Amino acid sequence: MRTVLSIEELSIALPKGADRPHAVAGISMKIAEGEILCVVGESGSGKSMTANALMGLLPPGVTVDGGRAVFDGQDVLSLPETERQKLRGSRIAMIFQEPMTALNPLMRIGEQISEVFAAHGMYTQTEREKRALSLVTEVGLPDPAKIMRAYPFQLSGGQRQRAMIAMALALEPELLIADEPTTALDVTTQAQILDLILDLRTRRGMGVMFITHDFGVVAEIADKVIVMEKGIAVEQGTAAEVLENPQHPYTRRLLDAIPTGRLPEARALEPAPVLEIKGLRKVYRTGGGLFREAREVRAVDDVSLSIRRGEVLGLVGESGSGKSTLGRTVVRLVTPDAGQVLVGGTDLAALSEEELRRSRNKVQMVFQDPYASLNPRHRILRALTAGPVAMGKPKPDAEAKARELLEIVGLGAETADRFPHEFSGGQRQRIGIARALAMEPELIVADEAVSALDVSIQAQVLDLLRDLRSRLGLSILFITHDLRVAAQLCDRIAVMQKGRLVEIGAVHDIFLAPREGYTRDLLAAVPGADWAAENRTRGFA
Amino acid sequence: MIRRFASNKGAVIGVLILLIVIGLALSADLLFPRGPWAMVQRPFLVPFTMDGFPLGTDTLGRDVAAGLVHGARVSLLVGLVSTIVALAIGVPLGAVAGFYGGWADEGAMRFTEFFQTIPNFALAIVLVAILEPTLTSITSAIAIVSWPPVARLVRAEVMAVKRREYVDAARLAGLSNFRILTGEVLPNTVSPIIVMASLMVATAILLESSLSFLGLGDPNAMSWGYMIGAARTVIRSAWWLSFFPGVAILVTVLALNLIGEGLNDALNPHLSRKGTA
Amino acid sequence: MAVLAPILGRLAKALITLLAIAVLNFFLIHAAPGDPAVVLAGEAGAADEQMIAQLRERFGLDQSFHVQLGSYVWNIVQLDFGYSFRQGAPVLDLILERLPATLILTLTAFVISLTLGIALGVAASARVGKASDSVLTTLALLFYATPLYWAALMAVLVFSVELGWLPGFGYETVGAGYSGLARIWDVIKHLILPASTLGLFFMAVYMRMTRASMLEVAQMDFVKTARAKGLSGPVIRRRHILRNAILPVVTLAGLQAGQLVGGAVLTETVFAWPGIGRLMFESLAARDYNTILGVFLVSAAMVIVFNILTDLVYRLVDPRIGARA
Amino acid sequence: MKHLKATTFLIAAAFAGQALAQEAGGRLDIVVQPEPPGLMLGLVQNGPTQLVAGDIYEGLLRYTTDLEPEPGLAKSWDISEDGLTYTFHLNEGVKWHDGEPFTSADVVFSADVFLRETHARLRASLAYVDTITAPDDLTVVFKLKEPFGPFISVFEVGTMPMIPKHIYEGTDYATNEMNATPIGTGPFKFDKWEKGSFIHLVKNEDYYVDGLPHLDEVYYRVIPDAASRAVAFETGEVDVLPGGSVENWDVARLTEMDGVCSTGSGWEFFAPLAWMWLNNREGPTSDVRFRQAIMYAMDREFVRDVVWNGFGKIPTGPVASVTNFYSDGVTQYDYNPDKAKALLDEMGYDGETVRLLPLPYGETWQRWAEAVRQNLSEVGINVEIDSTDVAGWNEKTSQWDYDMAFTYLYQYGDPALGVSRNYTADRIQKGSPWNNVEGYENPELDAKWAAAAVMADPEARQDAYDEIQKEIVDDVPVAWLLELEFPTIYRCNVHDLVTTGIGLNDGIRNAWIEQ
Repeated sequence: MRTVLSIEELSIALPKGADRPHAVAGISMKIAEGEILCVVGESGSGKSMTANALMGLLPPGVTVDGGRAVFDGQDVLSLPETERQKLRGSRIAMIFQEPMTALNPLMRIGEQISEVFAAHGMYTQTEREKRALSLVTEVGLPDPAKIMRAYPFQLSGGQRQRAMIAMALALEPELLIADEPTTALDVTTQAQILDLILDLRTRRGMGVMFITHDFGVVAEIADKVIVMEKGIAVEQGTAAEVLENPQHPYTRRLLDAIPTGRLPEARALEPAPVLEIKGLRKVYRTGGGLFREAREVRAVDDVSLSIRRGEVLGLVGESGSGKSTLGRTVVRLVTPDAGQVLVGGTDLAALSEEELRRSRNKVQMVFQDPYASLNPRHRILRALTAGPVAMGKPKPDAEAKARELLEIVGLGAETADRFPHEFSGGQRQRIGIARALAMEPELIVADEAVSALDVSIQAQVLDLLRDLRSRLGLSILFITHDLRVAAQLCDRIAVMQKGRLVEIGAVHDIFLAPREGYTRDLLAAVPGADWAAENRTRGFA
Repeated sequence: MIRRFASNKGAVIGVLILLIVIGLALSADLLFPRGPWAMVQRPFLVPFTMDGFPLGTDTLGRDVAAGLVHGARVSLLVGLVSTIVALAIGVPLGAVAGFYGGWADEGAMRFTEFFQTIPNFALAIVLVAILEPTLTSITSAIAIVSWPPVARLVRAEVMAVKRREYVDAARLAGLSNFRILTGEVLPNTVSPIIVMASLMVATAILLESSLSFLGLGDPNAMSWGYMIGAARTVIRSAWWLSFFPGVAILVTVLALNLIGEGLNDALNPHLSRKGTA
Repeated sequence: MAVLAPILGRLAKALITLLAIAVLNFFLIHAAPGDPAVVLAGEAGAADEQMIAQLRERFGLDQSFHVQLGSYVWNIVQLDFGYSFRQGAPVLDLILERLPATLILTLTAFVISLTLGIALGVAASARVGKASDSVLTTLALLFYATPLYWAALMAVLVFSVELGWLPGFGYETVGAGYSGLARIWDVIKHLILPASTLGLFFMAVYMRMTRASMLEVAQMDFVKTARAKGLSGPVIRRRHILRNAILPVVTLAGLQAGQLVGGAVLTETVFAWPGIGRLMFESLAARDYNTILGVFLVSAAMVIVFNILTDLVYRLVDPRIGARA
Repeated sequence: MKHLKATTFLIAAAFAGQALAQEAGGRLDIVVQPEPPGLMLGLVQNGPTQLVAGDIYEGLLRYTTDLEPEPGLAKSWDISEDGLTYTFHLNEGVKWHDGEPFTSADVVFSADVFLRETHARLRASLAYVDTITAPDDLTVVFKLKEPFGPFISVFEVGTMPMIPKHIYEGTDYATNEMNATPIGTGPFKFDKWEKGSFIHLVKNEDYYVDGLPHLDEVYYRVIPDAASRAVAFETGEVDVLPGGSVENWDVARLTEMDGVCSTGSGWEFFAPLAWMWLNNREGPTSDVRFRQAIMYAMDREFVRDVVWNGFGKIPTGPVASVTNFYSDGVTQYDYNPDKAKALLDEMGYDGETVRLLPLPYGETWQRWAEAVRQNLSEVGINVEIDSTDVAGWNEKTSQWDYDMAFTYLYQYGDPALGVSRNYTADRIQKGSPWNNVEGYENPELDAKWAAAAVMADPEARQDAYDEIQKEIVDDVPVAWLLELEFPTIYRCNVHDLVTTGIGLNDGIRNAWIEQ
């Protein structure tokens, strides 16, 4: 097979004052035509930098300071800007992570695709549109003619990503660089996009550099893998080699970290429920005004479930399934339209503002975004004591408790006097958990609590939760879009779709004998599912 | 943040200029104990022609330099106070509107729109004319016409901040709405407000001078605008009378703008002018 | 309907606002010391009770305050702006007589400042960090900080008095009897100085805003996409960045365009431009109640009209608005 | 003192009459400030209106620069020995601008019907009139109740303009739509009024004086900003700047340009005298010593020389030096701060703040107020300037809500017309800024004023007024500041512009341009 791209000893220098001198330090790789090379690494590993360097899209201040990237016999890195511009989009194409923002909001999809031809001065306007249309069809967008005229905001995330791909394919590039193209998508959509890329690869025979942090995805599509840590390629080889017997400890850590779906043993639990949800409904009306009729979205549609003391219930669903709304209703950040939320007998949904404030401590929440969940202007101590103090706990006690909790979540009491910006994402999540615990709640709602974290960090936080569960007998409503994560921690799993509760049952039942079609789809869509399955069997063996 | 500000050359220059102006304003009585109105020399003394009167004298033989220095006080005072008052109206209104939403928002915004629909400058003129030109009336007039943008800004900021998860956290901590608004939300909206305020002071100074120019200045308070207003009829025969105060205004406003932009870069890097965050 | 509906809603609100403004101003202006009768009597150089009484009666000032207010509001509802006894003409006529002048002035200033401002803003952002950029931004800052009336005076001194290139004031050469093109050219010559001094400040505003906005949009992902497509710098700037960056500028400009109409008092005074700003100012001094109120209503209406226009433009440029609603 | 030379030259020209070879034709651009509220001189008599409408309307008589009556619409007149009967003989063939003939009927209608209702100032004089009759089309007879010395001075166009009976009789004068297009007998006809821009008058082709007027058209230009008005003159946009239309500082500069002349003449009839109302009712100003202190504290020469660029004259008392029956046999108040301080100590002034209300007529007056404040504060009087606009000024003065207030008034050639009204107790009436606003009460003087007004014999009147002036000056009911002089600035190729005691107000009929 002919080599499309070979990178030799590429290093990329970061501007002064950065956490390290080089984003990428002397990495080499080869991509042959029709081959998919997965570049795996956690955030900050320099994998995206490598891609941008190839495209000549490095942010200001960041420069290539060594190595070559030979594409079709010439070193693209040393080409003059005009030459590289010719290459871009025509022979090397790229797609990005955020389909939401990667398209110009004010241009029709059709325009944006045919623009590629225009950029390289090819074909007449009508010809361009014809080709754009065929591309839209090829990437499997529904009703192509309509999509051509549509604006980005009228498309779903998956559709936008397909549009992006259509753009990238326009001039049949020999090399496609995909920078985390599926990370922002739901599992089912992700599966479709992955299939699309695989399929195109075989049909077009182009080389693909696929950047991801998810070994599941790697298992799905990779021919070859290169693992990066802090700008250094720690391991590379065929997908099989790397996945089956990783050499480098970092790779191993990553592989262990990714939830393999090895199912925990079912635990015995006392029957007493901490939370009972009965016939819960929440409808969102948008717009509505003098001359406009309101639009309705049934976010939570007649949901009933209960959580036993010490139980962890996983609430799984794709974006828009209403799982978050349900969670926020349980803590009464959202007031339901109908139904009850019984915590230790009291119906939170029915409480008045004042009563609610007094019984806030019953249910606490751990939030998704570690960077938005702590007030940047308050010291950690204040974040942890504000609640208890408001509940009438004397300040000294509250502070003592806070420091103790910080120890428990593994940060150390002395951290209490620091500001949030001094902590990493994972640490912040620990603080978030400590904050929740400080209120001595009966139930904790964890809303995508680990989704924003790198896999290795994710694993640590999950361990912490598992540990707390057993030590403090915590009851947790664990909301996530990631079935594998749910499998790690939960006793039971509830699957939601379009606001309705589709299926609820013990982890084993859900994973091994799902009753509902939708659940099966979800499971099938999990990247690396088959591979994971093998592991599982090995796990039981 | 201080470092980011200090690294901005313009901003530093602005601060220096402003400090000088403030210094002069404060030491006005020491520098010119006889005050700005004393007729100390023959009228229309051309600048740089007589020691002790570097900037010449005006139509009544009053020392222009004295006028400038004493005027700095008034101009700065009007600019500052009117801005503070404007903030005092705009911030609470915007905060309540943005935080509680619903009818509170609807009402507050109608009110704001209402004031934005009346032509600002015209309204200011009418107000001053009605209340009759005194420092108080001028200041309040300026404040009244300049609070709406504040309200809108604060509203937008509050709406953005209140969606942050730490606000939810505060709710779950059982804090009262008021404490959440004042303790969690508002403190995180200050930076854009500070930036806006610094620019508002500048605009207020311009506004005051414009009013004075139209003869709506306080005759008992020497201000730059008042000097220009008084001098515009002799602008042909005595250019310096309107030139120096004009420059004073220009420089001060310039300084404030530079500071404003500096603050903007320093406090809101994400929407920094230089773009590179 | 999709586009019109919200507009209708706004119109409804607008009318209420206008009425409120009428009432507020009525209170304000009647709160001022003195009344038209006193002024007129005063100017006559001699007066006695009889005369003032006559005048008051003629102006309907002998009625109680709420009666006056009531009848005024009622007239407004019927689109009757009342009669200016001082000028001896219906207020509406007076205003319509002056409005064109103001519109010509402000709209020209507006168009000039907007186009130039955006153009320079784009230019500056394209050379960000370079010398030419700092020159442009500094200039903008200077204009921004210069008192408008002061710039106006200077302009008259230089271009009209010293150089004698352009007429220093007025709307046209009085009694020159020009017609057709000659007249238009004459008006344009008179327009240049006031329009440019008035435009200067706003040009600075728009330029700074465009520049900032361009730089901000340039950071966005879709710009990276555009580059990945192999588009050239200028094309990206024009087709992708500018299109998005211009929206906030347009909005602000729209808001200000309305304000300009009522806000040109200074320029109109310095350049003796016979517009409504001056009409307002003079009527205020003369306590010509109906006229002031009339001008206020008209200029407020202008603000509203421009806001709605802006809204429409926005909807045309940005597909998302209409859909979200 | 260039403008003085010009003055003498002009007066000479006025008498030389047709001596210079006048050229017909041409257009004159004159500044009018502020824009007049209306042009119907019978209804509105403020300055700008008189300036413009003085060319459209006419009175029975005109007055020379030393206030001698001369023919106007009346070609001759005689006064009976007892001073009770005034008979006027009108010019033949006078036509209104709409072609209707002007007759004695119009005079009777104007004086007896129209102006009695609308013209406050004239009404005061008409109080002395018993009957007005028209024996024939060209004769009018005024019969007085008692002799009224100044009566011969009331026939000037601004005081008694002739109103067309055929247009106004039986209508509501105020709302008569002809007010918009005034009809008079004057040398110029109203053509067009662009509000905010200009008023255009055109030559009255069949004016009853042959060869007059010389000019084809006159533009009265509205330019709101004083500085712009100066510029307008410099750039040649306008040819004439009437008194007070540019700030004094510009006067000096403009008159030094070549081809530019100026004259202080043309105000003799009005003899505007500026003073400060001193509130005699309350506060420090109610104490005569305080009032005298003010007179001594003020450096009036300084103001005259600096603020008024040397134009004007320091007054000795209530009567302007150009007005009839002036006397300088009075106490002189020279600038003397020490004397002022002494008086203040004597009365025991406690430093109470006094409000000073300037005249809102532009920068000159503002500066003047500031100068006075400075003068007073230097002798220890705390002054605070109370700033407001025209409306506010009228309100405050006519409602007596002030301590000291600037003003200036016309004297109309005779103390009985323009002076006594400010000092007699019967003229203490709220609601007017033109009467005895200061609230000065002095019964003996009141009697003397009244007597002097109705004396037939000029000598006797002179003595009476000498006495009045001597006494009143010691009381300082108001602080007399300056006999104002409003120089008219014009291009030297414009001749015979100012030929009468009311100057431009009726001057344009004789004016001509040397090409």
